[in-house]
Amino acid sequence: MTSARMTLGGAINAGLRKAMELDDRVIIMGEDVGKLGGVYRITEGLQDTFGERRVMDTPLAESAILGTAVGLAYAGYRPVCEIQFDGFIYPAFDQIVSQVARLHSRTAGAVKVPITIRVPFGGGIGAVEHHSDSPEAYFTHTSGLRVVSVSNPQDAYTVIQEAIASDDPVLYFEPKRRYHLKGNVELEPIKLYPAGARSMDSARVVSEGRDVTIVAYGGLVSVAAAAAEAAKADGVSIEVIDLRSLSPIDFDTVARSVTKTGRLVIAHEAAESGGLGAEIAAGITERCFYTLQHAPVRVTGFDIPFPAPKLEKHHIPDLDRILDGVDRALDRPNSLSGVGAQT
Amino acid sequence: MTSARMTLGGAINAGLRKAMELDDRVIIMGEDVGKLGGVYRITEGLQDTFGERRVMDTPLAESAILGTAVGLAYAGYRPVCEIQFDGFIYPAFDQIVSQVARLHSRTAGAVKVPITIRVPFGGGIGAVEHHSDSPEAYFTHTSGLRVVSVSNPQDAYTVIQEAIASDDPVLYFEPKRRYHLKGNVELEPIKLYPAGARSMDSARVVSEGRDVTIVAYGGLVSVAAAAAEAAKADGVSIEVIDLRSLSPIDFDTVARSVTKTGRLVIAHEAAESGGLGAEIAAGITERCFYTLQHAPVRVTGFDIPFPAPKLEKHHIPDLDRILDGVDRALDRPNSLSGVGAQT
Amino acid sequence: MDGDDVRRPQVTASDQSGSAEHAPAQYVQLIAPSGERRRHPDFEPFIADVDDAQLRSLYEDMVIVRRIDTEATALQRQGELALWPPLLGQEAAQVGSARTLEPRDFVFTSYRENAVAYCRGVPVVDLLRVWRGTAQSGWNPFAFGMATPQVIIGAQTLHATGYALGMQHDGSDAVAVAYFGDGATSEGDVSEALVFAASFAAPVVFFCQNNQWAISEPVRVQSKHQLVDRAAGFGMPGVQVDGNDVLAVTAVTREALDRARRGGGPTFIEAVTYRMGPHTTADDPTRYRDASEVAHWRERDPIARLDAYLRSTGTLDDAGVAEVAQRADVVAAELRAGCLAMPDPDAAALFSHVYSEPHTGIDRQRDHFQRYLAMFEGAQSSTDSVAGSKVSS
Amino acid sequence: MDGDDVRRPQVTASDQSGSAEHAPAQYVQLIAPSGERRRHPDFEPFIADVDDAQLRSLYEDMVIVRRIDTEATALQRQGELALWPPLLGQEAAQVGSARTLEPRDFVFTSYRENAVAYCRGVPVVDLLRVWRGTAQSGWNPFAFGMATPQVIIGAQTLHATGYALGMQHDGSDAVAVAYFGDGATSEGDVSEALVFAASFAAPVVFFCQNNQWAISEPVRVQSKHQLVDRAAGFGMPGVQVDGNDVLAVTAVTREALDRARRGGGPTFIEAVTYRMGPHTTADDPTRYRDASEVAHWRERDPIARLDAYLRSTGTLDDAGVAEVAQRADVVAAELRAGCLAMPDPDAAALFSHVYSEPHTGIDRQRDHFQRYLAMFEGAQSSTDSVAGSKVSS
Ligand SMILES: Cc1ncc(C[n+]2csc(CCOP(=O)(O)OP(=O)(O)O)c2C)c(N)n1
Ligand SMILES: Cc1ncc(C[n+]2csc(CCOP(=O)(O)OP(=O)(O)O)c2C)c(N)n1
Ligand SMILES: [Mg+2]
Ligand SMILES: [Mg+2]
Repeated sequence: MTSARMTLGGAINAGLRKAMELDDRVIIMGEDVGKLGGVYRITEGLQDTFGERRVMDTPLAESAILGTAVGLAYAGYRPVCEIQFDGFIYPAFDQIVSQVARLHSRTAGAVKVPITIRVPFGGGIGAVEHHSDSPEAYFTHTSGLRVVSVSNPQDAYTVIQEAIASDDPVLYFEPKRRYHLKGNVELEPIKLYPAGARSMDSARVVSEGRDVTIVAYGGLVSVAAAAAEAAKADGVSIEVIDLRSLSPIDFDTVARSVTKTGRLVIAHEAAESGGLGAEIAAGITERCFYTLQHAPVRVTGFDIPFPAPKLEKHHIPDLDRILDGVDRALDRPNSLSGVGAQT
Repeated sequence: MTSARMTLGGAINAGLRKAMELDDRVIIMGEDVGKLGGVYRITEGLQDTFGERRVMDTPLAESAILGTAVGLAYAGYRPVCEIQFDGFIYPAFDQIVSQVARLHSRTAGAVKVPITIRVPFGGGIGAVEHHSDSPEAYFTHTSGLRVVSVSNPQDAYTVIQEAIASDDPVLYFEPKRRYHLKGNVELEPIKLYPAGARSMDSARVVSEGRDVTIVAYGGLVSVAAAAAEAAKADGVSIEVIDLRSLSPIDFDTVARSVTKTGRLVIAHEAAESGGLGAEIAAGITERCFYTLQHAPVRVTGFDIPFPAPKLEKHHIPDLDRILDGVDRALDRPNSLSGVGAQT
Repeated sequence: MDGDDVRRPQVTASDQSGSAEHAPAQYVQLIAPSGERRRHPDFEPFIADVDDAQLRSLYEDMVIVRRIDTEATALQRQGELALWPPLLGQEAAQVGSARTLEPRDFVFTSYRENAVAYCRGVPVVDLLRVWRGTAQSGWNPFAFGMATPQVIIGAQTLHATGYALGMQHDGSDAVAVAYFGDGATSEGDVSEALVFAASFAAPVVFFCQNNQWAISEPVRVQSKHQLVDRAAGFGMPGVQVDGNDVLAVTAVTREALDRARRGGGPTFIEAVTYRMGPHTTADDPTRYRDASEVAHWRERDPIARLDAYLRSTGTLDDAGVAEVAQRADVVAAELRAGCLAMPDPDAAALFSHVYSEPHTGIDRQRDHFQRYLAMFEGAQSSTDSVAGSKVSS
Repeated sequence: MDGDDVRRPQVTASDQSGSAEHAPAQYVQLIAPSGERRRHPDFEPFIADVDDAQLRSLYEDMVIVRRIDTEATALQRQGELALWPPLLGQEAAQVGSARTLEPRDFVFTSYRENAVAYCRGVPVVDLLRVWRGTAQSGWNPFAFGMATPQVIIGAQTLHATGYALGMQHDGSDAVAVAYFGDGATSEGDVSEALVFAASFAAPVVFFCQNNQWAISEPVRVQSKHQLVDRAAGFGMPGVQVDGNDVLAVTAVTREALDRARRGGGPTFIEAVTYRMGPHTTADDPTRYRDASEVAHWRERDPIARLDAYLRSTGTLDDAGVAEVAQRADVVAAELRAGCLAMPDPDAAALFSHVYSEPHTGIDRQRDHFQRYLAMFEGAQSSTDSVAGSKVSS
């Protein structure tokens, strides 16, 4: 079993390559994915190896990228569509919500839709408008889709392959500001359902702890891990969970942790209202009502359109905001100390 | 002050007429809204009165309806866009999420976007696919939009005018299966911000109660009210709240009620995961953690694409499912009695 | 004579502008409304093999699909269907095109193409399932090379284009065909489908039935120009055909299929026809269009004209007409019987196919729902008020 | 001679197909790359009043916007801007069109139209705000009759169309102009804008800068056909112009504006030009295109050709060139100084304009955020580990 050190972006590239080698029905399509290898070079070198037919530079139209992917799925292909940036997925929303998500259900299982939609998402890179969105909650509220995100090279490598191999449509959210994050990757063949449990189905306990559980995903996992590290000095033991599967949520893993800690902090960059944190808070409150010592705490982006680059540092939860959330969950002095619960 | 008995659909029509009389910058646009008066006749007679310029039958393209509405807003108009059915709003998603919702923020307030988007929504009418969706949570998670729904003729009449008069973009969700619901409507002029509190900003306590709070909106308000009625016989006193404003949520009103009852049931037709119920449950748990006697209970549509008409009766929460939810909230025998909290 | 009189979309001032010249697309008609045969040098070769027997068979299909349509409309009026979208008037466009297809081709339609489905071999009862409300799809798409009806206007044109790309990758000579309406041409998806198809020279035929109306909106709301003109702008051949002339429709579809099979890429066909009935059974067209317009088109009825032509060649007589009508009645009876016998779906179906692989969220909801249903078993004898009230909701 | 040699999009097999004939659109060029003046009977009247002084003024603007572009690119390289989208090579297309507009007209552009903004009177420092990251808009759209740059490809074409409908409703003769790229023509929104504009005869000009590339994709990925051909299909006049010829661009834009003002509806202009630089400063075009192609277009430089023409008429000489260059340097210095002096936005701005009316959700989050920030005031002296760590994040 070989392993290699690579970046998160490189691991996605390696995973795509592997998937294409193993199954010639896997094709990649999107804007600038071919000759250029994508604006983030995630598909670099793939067109050279697999040709223009399997790595297709498409015209500039996201609805068509997804709509033709649906047709390709009818024809037995497994399209991997790249949406160049989070903010450009909305023109494809209709095809995703009304077609990709429903076709299997509509046809009582006759038509499988093994489409993978790769979406670089989130902020932290100082980009202009529409390049830093976190649209995942639109898709986790859409029945018929699976939604995953990755936070490290190993998962990036494994989960992209699992997503492609899945017969269900999968949104694969890539934390673009972690593309350069390096790590060791075991290059073993993925275990496919039903042969074994897939990484993409389960949350991962990043570090164990006793006092508080932090749930994060994508780009915020490393911030949560840093928070856990920092809190140690303060005598606070934090369990960090990387959700990985955003839909369905692996509530078992989260509930197990909260049963132990009694305190939950959820962190994401997306807006608080209606974000994934709401579902996790509600779902965990349902499951752990009697063990929760404090209401689940959400540390998220504000309910504002993603702000101008010079302001994003305030919007994206950072170490301090997460630690402040931990303090809230622990009923320690915090930014809202003394604020009535109902304001 | 005159009043009249009218249907919910008729009240919207009357409200639109009033808004157009008062402000000639109000224009209606959409598919079949002119000569036909809309497939539900909500705009009936308006083109006759106001002409083809102000009641425009547009080509069949939802993105363009919203996109041109944005341009009209630049030009000082107040467009009222009809989306023919809930399931047809997705082609306009990009224009709504990336333009309508963000333009005011993007331009630091220079460009106002007083667009109203009328959307007949929800099931219960035995319609074919894509005609029974409840997409409201996509929009309540979108910063920059206001989202409202109405459940009775009076609110329909008042809130449509408030929405049109608002300088912010407003999604106005019409419970299509209640279009024929009749009621008395006071035809007094609406109080405009900042002159007075708008109906569209606040939740409405439909009926007071002591034991449980049910929060509903749109088509389920009358079901919740019927549940409250039915529960009386059982000695259970239910407070029913019609949310009206889905974004922002009037948490003060809901929290006040839950502080009293200690129990909360939330009902909606949309899928449970990531639905409005998650936000309400999370938000109320944050505000009322110490008064809640039971985790907020969600009674919602399942996490499935809206099913075939002959199955919708199982999917849409009805009286019995809501009462079962009430029993859960009250820790009385219920369908999940004996089920471990964590399954 | 009256052949030239078939209503074509209006051409407006913008045409006359000097800076945007373009040659009008051709208009193909091979049988005039009177039943008279017309010759068209370009398209004659494509129907050289179509003999009177074949035309009679097309006639028979057209009569049968109209009969299905009438019966389904009646079933809706009688409360057996929730809704029905009549194709009355569009039989030639649908039968003429669908009958030219090979089994290996794949069709993606909107909701009005019941005749296309019939020609693809879909059992007639399956046509009713979605309209009776028992399922979201009436059949397995792969069994007939035809996707089930698409409700989102225009979305299927992209699916057809993608399927065609798949055939191109496979090295197959199968073709994808997208059916859509005049209203659909305004949707961004349809233009994007034309862009992708042209860019990749995909083997797809865009078959637009311009039936003059999109619910209450006449085609001039969508376009002041002829819809077929879109084709050239997107870089593909376009042809306008008398959509009420089954022979002409056959010819232009064959030409387009032929091009696609030979690697020549997509074609855009505008079949000029007319929706003689309401948009659906829920619609009242008298609110927005004149009886005179309907009368005008009734004279251009696709079946009447084929009837006239076949009688003129001695292929059809009163007895033949009666015989076909009887066969159609048999199909109608089968349709009705199948409709009435159609079982309601089981509640368990709610969760069955949302995903193709196990899903913890669905499993949990299914479990909870089953527990909920179980409460009502023996509810009559139960004293529990909640369970007891299930009947009242 | 070399005028005919300007690269136009490729025409492929589908053109030759018999069933989709259409006349090629005209191609307007008034000054050849050599600087030689060409005559075009249709468009000459539109520039009859453009004398050498005016051309010299256009020259000056083109030089200045190029200088702005160079300076902004340098600022980006020096870390003062996060990104910059160069317009190098597109000066004639942008200046020629924008300078024909009236103040009452309204412009909706993409992100590359910095020369358009300059011509609309936008202060040069305002061009940098979004690229420096201090704001999502650099200016108030109503102050200059120009919306701030649109990032979502194609979306602004609908806004322009809607604005034009507003002008039509108002009875104004103001015109809306939409600028967009070759890549944008594939987006559904752009086709829908053409549909709406044609349907309502809206006073809007669609100004497509075909700069041959959409990031790494050559225009042939979007279309095998000439983009200008789209126009006729959607029912509006289309004209293809040498986008590197400022005089020709002026002429065709004036013709289009004139038509729109007179109620004649929309026009589609394809300005054939070339993106000489990278897509943005983050792009490396050597990865996907040949140096020879760039060299080919360098010979068709829009400024060089106007320089040649103006010298040939005696309007410009070395001294004049130096004088203009000096003025451009002054603008560049102003740009740089303004950039470096630009203040960072205040954190309070986060919540200021999400809504225009009070919003309880925003109020609450603003309040919580202020309390959070307040924690860090005097953090240095605090022993609280949370507050104390703010610096480290
Ligand atoms: C995206 C979308 N928008 C709106 C509708 C509502 N709708 C159903 S049919 C129809 C008109 C379609 O007209 P056309 O394309 O000409 O087809 P026809 O009904 O004439 O066959 C409309 C607007 C829809 N189904 N999908
Ligand atoms: C909806 C959308 N999809 C994708 C992108 C990413 N993107 C930015 S610029 C660009 C290419 C645009 O090409 P073109 O329209 O020719 O304009 P140019 O950059 O050449 O001026 C792409 C794909 C985007 N901004 N918006
Ligand atoms: Mg039609
Ligand atoms: Mg370009």
